[in-house]
Amino acid sequence: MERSRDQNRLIVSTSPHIRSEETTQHIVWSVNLALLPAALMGIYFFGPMAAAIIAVSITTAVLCEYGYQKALKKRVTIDDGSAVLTGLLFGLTLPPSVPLYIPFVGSFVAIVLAKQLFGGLGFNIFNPALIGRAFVQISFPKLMTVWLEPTAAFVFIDAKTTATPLGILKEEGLQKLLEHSGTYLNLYTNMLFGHRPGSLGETSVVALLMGAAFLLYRRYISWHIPVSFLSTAGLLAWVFGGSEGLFTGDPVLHLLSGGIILSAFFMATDYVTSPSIRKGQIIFGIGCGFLTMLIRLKGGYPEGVMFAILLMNCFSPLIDRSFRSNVFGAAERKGLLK
Amino acid sequence: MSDANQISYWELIKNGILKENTIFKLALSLCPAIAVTTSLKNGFFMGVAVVFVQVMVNLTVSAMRKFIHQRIRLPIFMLVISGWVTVVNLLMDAYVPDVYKEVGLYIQLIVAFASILARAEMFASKNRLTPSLFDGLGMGLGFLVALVFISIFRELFGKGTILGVSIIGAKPLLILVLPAGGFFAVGILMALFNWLYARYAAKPGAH
Amino acid sequence: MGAELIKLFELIVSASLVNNFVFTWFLGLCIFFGVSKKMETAIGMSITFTAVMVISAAISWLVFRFVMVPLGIEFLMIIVFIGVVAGLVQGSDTIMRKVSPGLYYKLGIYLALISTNCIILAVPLMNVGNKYSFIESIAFALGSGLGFSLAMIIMASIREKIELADIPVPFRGLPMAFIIAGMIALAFTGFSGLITL
Amino acid sequence: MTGKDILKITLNLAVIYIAGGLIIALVHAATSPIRYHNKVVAEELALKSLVPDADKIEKLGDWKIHEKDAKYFVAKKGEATIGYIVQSYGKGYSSYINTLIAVDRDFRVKKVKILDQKETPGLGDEIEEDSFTDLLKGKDADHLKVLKTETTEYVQAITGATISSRAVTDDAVRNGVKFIKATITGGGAGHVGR
Repeated sequence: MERSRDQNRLIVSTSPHIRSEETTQHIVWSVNLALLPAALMGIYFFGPMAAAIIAVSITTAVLCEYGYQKALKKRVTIDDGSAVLTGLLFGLTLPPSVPLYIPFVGSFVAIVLAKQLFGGLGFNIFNPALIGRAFVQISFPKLMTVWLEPTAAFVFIDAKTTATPLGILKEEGLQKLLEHSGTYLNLYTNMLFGHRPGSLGETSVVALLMGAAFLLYRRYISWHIPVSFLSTAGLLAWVFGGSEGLFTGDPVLHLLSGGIILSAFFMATDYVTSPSIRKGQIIFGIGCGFLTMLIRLKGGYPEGVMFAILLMNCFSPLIDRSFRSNVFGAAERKGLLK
Repeated sequence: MSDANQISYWELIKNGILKENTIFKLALSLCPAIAVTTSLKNGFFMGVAVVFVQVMVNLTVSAMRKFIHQRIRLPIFMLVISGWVTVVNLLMDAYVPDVYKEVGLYIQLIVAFASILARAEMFASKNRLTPSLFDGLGMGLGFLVALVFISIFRELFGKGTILGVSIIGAKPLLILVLPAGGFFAVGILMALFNWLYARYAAKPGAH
Repeated sequence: MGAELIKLFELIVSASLVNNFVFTWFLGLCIFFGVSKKMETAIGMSITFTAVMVISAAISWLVFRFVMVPLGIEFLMIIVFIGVVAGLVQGSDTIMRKVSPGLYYKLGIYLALISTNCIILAVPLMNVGNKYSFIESIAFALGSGLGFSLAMIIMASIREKIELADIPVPFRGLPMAFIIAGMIALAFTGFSGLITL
Repeated sequence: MTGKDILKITLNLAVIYIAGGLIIALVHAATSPIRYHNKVVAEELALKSLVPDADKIEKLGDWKIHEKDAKYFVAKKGEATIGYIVQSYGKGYSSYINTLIAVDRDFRVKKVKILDQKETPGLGDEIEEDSFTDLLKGKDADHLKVLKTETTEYVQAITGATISSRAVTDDAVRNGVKFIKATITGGGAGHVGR
């Protein structure tokens, strides 16, 4: 149990390229800050319940991390901001109408099962927030498919329930979606600013892009994963996403809808659960984009981003491994020829 | 193991349930541990089928231990096992058709349980009838107990019921009766077993 | 013809991803957990497994269709199929040792593990249950084998990565492997609904 | 290997095969009527539960939908035909949904029973529940249509499970009802299944 922590730190050579404790802490808090505009927009559109969901989610995450580390007599690391980030990210992926035990259960699973059991920050294989999200998605499928019409007022209102743009696109087609918002221009502007039903932190593309630009500018995240992710998804949406044959899809619509922007910049770029080598990151991004569109266009779920990133998380150690040892499986081949 | 005469029958059973628990300690025969444990009823009948096969195989092998030629011992064991599995398969299909409909495939796959072949080879082929009976019973019960624990956990927290009777009145965590939750449940219960075992059973003097 | 090919392709994708043997059928778990500690063994096992699965599915199908059905002894399929698998393993063991000692040296140890593995036996049983044709049976076996290989390789790469992680003592080893498998299964849920068979 | 060994091995195998064969044959013989009975009884019960007031249900023939084999039956009370039962499949989210549909003599749905489905647990699998299948009661082929809005004239979709609702209503049940209507009234085998 009491394996020396310094020894462990030396071994963490794969994913988190942590130069010193301070910089990690700094980066994580900056990511939290970068998510703030999107969170505020979510609260603006979906009312104070959204704030309550985010608050419960963050509090649970921090308390779980604290409790776990106390119980196992480890050093408490809640000040590094990673628990806050997990809670915040998880909260932002929830529909704005969920009862408050859902952020509680999800944050608990994210921190305890997906992060701390693996040995804490730096060792987890899967993005904790997404594991939490997938866990509640499958446990409470009914509650997780209720979406609210945005009210845009910071007030308590019994908002109407409705379907998300992706849901409408999947079940009824583009025509129906246009009927909802009138013109293309209206549709795009609404989607851009976040005036659409969806998870509470994913709707406002503008706010998310502001945060992402800040992180890119400070070089806290690199462009490789988001760019390869989004361009693959856009390309596939254009080629296969249309109802009138190949090359009739609407890539812009697909990129603006669902949680793809939030995920591409803030989740797929997670240092710990994505490959550490540039080439690997590009493959990771392409994989995410491909799987997202595969699930959106052909799969059972309207939105595929969450599963796509989790699936690529599975492959991330494999990608890293294959770039590290030049030719993958070289050892085997030598053995076979003997 | 061959000095089984000195071991009491109770010890043999305890060995199967705790020290060499097929699922939690030896980590064998894991497939049904997840596949059929979505409800207590399925888990229980699967366990019973395994107890039956393990006991009958042990008895058959023990009875024939002096008669079987060493060279073809393993194929003979396999034949004996698959024979008894066929029997239990037919019986379950006839008498508990609703369970069989859901767990039938896994009943048939008892044939491939390494643990059954292992007990036949390691114990029954070297011991007299009665110890073999109790060894089979212990190993089978260990499997049954593990399955019952896992299925109670999953049915109660996944469906809110026990044996189909509503206890909680809601479906608390649907994931537990789904594939992913099955892995989580077994992993957590296994860790719990390890923890309790290390704390109580493994201490010197506890025996 | 095109529709036939698409059906076969769907069968392979379904057996390998949507209804992955490990993550939705829970078959082959002993091997999956036992052999996925090192990448090299995982790869060796995957190759051997897929090959044996396809061949045994083909032989079992022929035996079932042309021997057991005419004789009306379908209820003996467990005994017959395990015989087919055991015979095949024994046969390939002997042939491999003679023809390619190098390959035998590399893969031979896995062969011994195969005859008592449920996944090999499950494929012919499921082929019978689903009334697949000969070609479909082979496609199903191939898809299953590929899915199993994928699962093994992913698992091995993850386990190598967390080898030195500070995991709580009761969870070390197998329990943690189960938790990871659960998370992979969670990710694989995303494939559900991809193909309706 | 000596001759004695060979003799022993042969003897081993002979004993095992004879004893094993005997036991399995006995069990097979003893259980096969029960197993057969179980299957027949299960099917009869399912049919019976659909038209409880019928005292005789006879198979009329087979048909195909989604390349799957399905059957259809006539339900009689005494000599009078009181309705029909048709088995049908609908293409759902992740499975073909196997349904039994009972219709009256005007080909309106009396009752629908889902025999087998693998839809999303907790969401699509609600099609199995009475709260959904009851919505189909009394509808004819023209009104077997899923709407997402509130409706009693048509069938209201299960929240979050429109595809599964449609697979049952618009695909399995509607095609089944159309087929049985065409077959009975047209006399021939109207083929509406895709």
